[in-house]
Amino acid sequence: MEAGLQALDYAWLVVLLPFVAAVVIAAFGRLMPLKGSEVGIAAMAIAWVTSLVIGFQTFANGPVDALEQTFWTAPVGGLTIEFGQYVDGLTAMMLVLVTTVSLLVQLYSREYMHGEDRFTYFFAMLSLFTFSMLVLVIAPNTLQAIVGWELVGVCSYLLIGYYWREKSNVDAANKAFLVTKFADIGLLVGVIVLSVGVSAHTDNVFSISETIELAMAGELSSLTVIMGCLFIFLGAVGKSGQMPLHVWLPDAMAGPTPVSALIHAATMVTAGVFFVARLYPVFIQELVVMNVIAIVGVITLFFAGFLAIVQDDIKKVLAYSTVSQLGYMMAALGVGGYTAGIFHLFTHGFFKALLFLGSGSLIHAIHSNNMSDMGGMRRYMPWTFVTFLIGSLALAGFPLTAGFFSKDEILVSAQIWADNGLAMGTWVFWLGLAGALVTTFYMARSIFLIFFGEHRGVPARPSARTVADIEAEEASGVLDPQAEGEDLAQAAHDPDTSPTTGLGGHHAPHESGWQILTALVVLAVLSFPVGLAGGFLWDEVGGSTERNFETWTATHAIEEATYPFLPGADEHSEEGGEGEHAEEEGADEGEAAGLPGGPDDVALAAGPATTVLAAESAEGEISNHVLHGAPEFHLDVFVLALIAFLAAVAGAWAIYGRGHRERDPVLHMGGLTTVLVNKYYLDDIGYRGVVVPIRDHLAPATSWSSNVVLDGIVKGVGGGVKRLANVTYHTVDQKIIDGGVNGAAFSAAWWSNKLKHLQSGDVQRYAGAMLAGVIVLVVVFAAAR
Amino acid sequence: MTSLDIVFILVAVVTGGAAVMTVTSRNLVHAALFLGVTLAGIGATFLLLAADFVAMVQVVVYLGAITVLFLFGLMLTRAPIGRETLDSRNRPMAMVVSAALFGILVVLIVRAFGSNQFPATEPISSSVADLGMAIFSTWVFPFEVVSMMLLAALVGAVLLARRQSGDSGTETRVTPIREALDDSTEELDRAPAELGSGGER
Amino acid sequence: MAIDFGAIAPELVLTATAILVLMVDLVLTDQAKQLANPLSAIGALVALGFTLPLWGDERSTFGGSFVVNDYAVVFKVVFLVSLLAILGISWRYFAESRFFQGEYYFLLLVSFLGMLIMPSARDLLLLFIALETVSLPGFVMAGLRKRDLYSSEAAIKFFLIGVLSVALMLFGISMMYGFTGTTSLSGIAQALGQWGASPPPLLLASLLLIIVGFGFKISAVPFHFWAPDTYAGSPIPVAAMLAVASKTAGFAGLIAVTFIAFEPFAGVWAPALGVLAILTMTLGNLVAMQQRDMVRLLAWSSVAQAGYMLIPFGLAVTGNAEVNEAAVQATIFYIAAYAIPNIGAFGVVVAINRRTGYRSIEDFAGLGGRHPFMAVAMTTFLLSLGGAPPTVGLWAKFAIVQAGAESGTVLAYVLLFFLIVNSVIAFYYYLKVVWVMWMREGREGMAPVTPGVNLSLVTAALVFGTVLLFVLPGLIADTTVSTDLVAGL
Amino acid sequence: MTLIGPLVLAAFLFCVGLYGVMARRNAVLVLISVELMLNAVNINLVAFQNLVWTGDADATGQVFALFVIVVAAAEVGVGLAIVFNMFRNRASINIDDADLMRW
Repeated sequence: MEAGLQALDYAWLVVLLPFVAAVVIAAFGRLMPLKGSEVGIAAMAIAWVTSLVIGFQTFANGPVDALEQTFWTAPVGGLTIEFGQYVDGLTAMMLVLVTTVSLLVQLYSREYMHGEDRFTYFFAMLSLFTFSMLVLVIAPNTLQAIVGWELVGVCSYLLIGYYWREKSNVDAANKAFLVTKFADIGLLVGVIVLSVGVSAHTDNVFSISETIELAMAGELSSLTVIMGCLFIFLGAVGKSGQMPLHVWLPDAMAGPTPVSALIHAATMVTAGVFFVARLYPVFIQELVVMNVIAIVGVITLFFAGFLAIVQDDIKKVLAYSTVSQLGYMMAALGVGGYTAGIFHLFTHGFFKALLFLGSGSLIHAIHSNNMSDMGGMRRYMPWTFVTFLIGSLALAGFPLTAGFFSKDEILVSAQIWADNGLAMGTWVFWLGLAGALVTTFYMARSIFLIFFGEHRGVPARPSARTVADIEAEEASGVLDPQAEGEDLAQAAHDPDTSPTTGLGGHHAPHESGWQILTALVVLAVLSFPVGLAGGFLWDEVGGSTERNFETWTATHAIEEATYPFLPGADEHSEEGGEGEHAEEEGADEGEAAGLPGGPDDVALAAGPATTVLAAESAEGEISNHVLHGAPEFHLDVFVLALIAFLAAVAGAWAIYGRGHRERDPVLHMGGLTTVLVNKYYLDDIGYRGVVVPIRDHLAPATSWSSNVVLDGIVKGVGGGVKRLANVTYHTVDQKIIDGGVNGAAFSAAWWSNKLKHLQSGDVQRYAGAMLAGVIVLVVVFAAAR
Repeated sequence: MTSLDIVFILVAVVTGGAAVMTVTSRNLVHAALFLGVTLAGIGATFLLLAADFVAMVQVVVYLGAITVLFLFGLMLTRAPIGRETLDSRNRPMAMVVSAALFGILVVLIVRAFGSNQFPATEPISSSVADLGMAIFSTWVFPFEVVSMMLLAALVGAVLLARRQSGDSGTETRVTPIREALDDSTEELDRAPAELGSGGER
Repeated sequence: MAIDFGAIAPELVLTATAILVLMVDLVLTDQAKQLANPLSAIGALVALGFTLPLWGDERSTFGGSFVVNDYAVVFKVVFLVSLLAILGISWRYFAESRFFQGEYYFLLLVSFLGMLIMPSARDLLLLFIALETVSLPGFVMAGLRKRDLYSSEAAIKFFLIGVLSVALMLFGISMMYGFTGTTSLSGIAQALGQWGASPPPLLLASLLLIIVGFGFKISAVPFHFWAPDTYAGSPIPVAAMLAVASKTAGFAGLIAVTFIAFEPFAGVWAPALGVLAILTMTLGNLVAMQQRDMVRLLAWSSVAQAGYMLIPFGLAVTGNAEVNEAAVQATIFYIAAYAIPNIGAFGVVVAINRRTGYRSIEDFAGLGGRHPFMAVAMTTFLLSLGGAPPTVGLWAKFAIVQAGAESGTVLAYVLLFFLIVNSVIAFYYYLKVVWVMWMREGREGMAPVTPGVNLSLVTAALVFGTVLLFVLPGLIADTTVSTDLVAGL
Repeated sequence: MTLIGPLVLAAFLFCVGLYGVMARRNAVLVLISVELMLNAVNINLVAFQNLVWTGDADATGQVFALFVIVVAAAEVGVGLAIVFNMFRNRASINIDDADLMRW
């Protein structure tokens, strides 16, 4: 290790501080003047500074060998569990992201949660949540990662269910936990499958670095890699909200807004993407695995965006947007875009935190989540407006914002993948582009609805009526969308019921206080430079050894990894598979730089080495390291992206530019809207397709396993396929799956209710049942042989 | 088929018949007496099998003590008489289950120990001396453990059967189970309000 | 025949303590009767002192029917530690209700005497006697609240199902004796080995019948019916004893019988127990979802836990010592990891229940505010039972999954599938309780929670253990891994 | 003497006892039926030792039978005590009345 990297030794401090803070807050928080929040913020600030130092050192020194340390070991059943730290660029990047967002969220929460009953508890949980995520981030082995992963799940359960008085929130917490827990066990199985494969070669079977080395050396059988990676990916699908296990994510909006920001930006949802990136050299061993990841990712990015269009709840818009963006990240990883994927993870963390905190600021002022209750807010809350706008632009990929660099980098890596004859690349490219258009459209719609036009105030219905209530009514068929739209329209035009200043009997909307605004402004400012980390400025500064996001996060293993399934892999592996076979990330990297660079292409020029390789790829030479290096400037891609952006904004302006319309067109698209918007209609499918058949027809005949979650999901999907014939492609909507999950949970409860009656209370019946069991056992296992 | 077998069949018929009467009789005292007959029949079977000592223990312990104990039990609890009061609603289930088990057992036993492999032989027993040697050498540890178990059973039986309910006669009462967390759960049928005699503290 | 008194020293100490407690109880009056508790605890500690030096030894006495090896010592330590914990949560509970303290502790000690014998017994007769020694005092203890209808109902159900299972087991044993001419486990294994591929069905049937007796003790479906009713009706410390110690004893016996005596026919009992494992965990978890009484919830959850512990049995393969050892180790690890939080959870219930009699889940509402320590403890215990960090429960599940993944048979994957699904279901109700404690506010006017000193100490120690073993699972894994079951033949 | 005779008798008594355990309401009669089951086992044990394993120096079958008798006696004692206690609490020893706890 070079000198100057001593800070890496203290990475454990970053992890430990939030934990200590959580304990201290839990123990003494109530006695403190600021109810414990000062401890959390102070600890997080120290952790943040430490991470910055670590981040800077890793950044400045380029790809370095990871610092791997073990602090204590514990044998379990012949295996060794180690707890320690594993610090490289990827870790450092996550440390910076998590601590930054967490710090700002805590600051923000001081004001947002002011006066809440369990303020102290909330801060303890925030610290614990951050701690859990950091345990995962610095894990040197898969077991420690699982520990962190599970802790994240438990903490999220307690935070999402924070507002426990409403049953829907509790249901949301339950759903989030159960869905991710289901996936978690996939992770557990995957880790064990990999470890069994590794155990043939080394004793340290859970070590991430050794697993990667073995995988790259081709020592692991392809079955091990495929099964292990797919199971681990199942865990990531659950945690990172990929379809079809994303259903928990929109529901998780039930938690307080700062929690949403933390979950969606820095912790929890990023865990899946991070973990796939962490084991990336293993994943790229098999094309099957890559394709599965890419397919899931691209489905998620494309379909989730549509759902955001029809939401009225601003947090749900952002939630579906997160799902969609996570789809981008996964898709990028699936098409070889290592750097692109985690770069998007990084930038998205900042601007999504910004958007959530901004929406929280709005909600704080309006006491409503619904965009239909807002309007004209730019006059009341100028700071919020500006920051929210910046966040939206970043999310939409407006040039020079963070999202612009990262998203285009994804598109370019997809294109390079396609150039190698891998069809997934084409899909990711075009659907990704279409997804960008959708993203821009719904963000523009939100901006117009919230900040432009006249303030509509909280409508005539009782202000206590929450989104959850509306959904409940819709689910029960009380409202249909038409009626809802008219209702809103009427509310907007009826002077008695929509006071423009009265705000449901409250005060006029006002700008939030300094703590909220600080967080917003900091994040808004950050939304620009984090994108620049992607490349070009640093080239100029660093000279020949350019420093950028790629060199930062490229781990030692990534540098050497190759794609065994690409043509040409053979020769290279014969050569030893070393040397110049730098990773695709390099490609995307240079990519990102080159492509979006339209106006900046000079500055975006990549370093000399990458340029050479780029030339190779441009010539169409096929080799397994072909993705390394930047292609020619893709003006076409850039233009396409820009056109998409402008078209979407124009479309949104045309529809919403003059404020809230009586008939929101997205809510009046016939069957399409019916599918997208009418939750009750589609829940109905889930209910009719899953619950009723199981309950009324299938129940007696269905085997035990049919009552559990997996089967419920399968049946839910089955019901969806039927619908597909009738309606349009939109029918592959998460709401069917949602209904399926609910249906499975419902039928488990139903069975549970029936089964308990076996316990009749009559001891002689117990005896009879027991004897019957014995007879069956004897006949089946003894006599039948 | 030896003469011993013929005697055994007679004994077995009596024993089995008495056993059936024991579990079907409508009169409690008759049931207990039929139990006595059954136990005596089993003792006779032991004799036929040349297990003299076991037969003796059987007669002393079961006929002499346990049957009497049961008779006391029946009288002390003043149970009524008649099929309705003695047989539970689970009779059909009991019939089916035990008949099924018997059928299976007989088939399995005949297949496993049919007379082909096991022709009739003269039963050979260990002497009482051998038995004593075996118990106090090979089986001495279980023997000692059983003594502790018997002590515990004795203490426990006295404790439960005697009248007072505790040192001070008070017990914490069982609290009624409170309302459900989720509405899907059915009401617990009986409110146990009337339960638990001891006072609350 | 020389008797190795060193090998049976823990049993002797416990016996002496039991008799001492009984005699002391005659002498003491009223308040002083509480002294039976510390006396028993001292006895347990001394017994522990005699047990630990046996670690690493291979001792065999009484003609090989009583064996002390690492496998047995691990179990004995689990039993004695459980005994100490149960004594801790019993003290106030019985002292305040003032019913039959002396007799209670005597019965408890005798019951544990049977448990200590269980993992050492290598003979069906001794196993049967040990099982009865565990059960009979248990029947009485379940009915100890004599004026309580629930308690007497608990006792009669426990008794009837218990006696019925023992009768079935005895029938199986008698048949097994007929086939093999011996009751020693190794002798049976030898004799069974000669039957080869086509054993008579009656032999296999009697094998399954013997398993029934232990299936009752571990409350595996369909021999579980007594468990929820008995736990709910018994005094709570007794329920803890039944749920942990008695169940562990059942597993000790089951392991000995299956993996030693019936090892040649693993092809029959492994799938049978695998099916029972599936039924047990699924039924236990599904019904647990419906419970409102905390003790009943724990009872059903312990049924489900027995299902998890049965999973490794489904992996056994005749003649494959490696797989079998791994399976046994996974089970032992799980049992040890299960005992700690489960006693703890019952301890917290005792704390809530004491004086007030509260015991429904609803009564735990707002515990986080009323008594944060107990709430933290309960949270830890429930997380551990569910298998989430930072608790040892995670490694326990992990051990099971690992044993399954390494075995790699179709049945193993089916079992793991059910394990996955069931873990999810289980979390539903464990977390419901956690959530009620932290998120709901208690009713007005709930009596304060006032755990006694020793209850608090025991709970704190168990919390500490649950978390410590998460950090250092090697403390028990080291021992379970080095247990060599077969060597003790 | 043929082995099969005592075995079938034992199985018959066992199943009759089983029937009694499940079909009788009166708790004392249930206990009586339990005794029948346990006795049936003894016939098996003794028959096996004296007809098949005649050379068993440890006299396992007979000794086991003696132990079973002892254990059965202890169980009857405890069982009757439990039944008495129940009778005192609810003035009934009908076993199917004891169904306070279910589900």
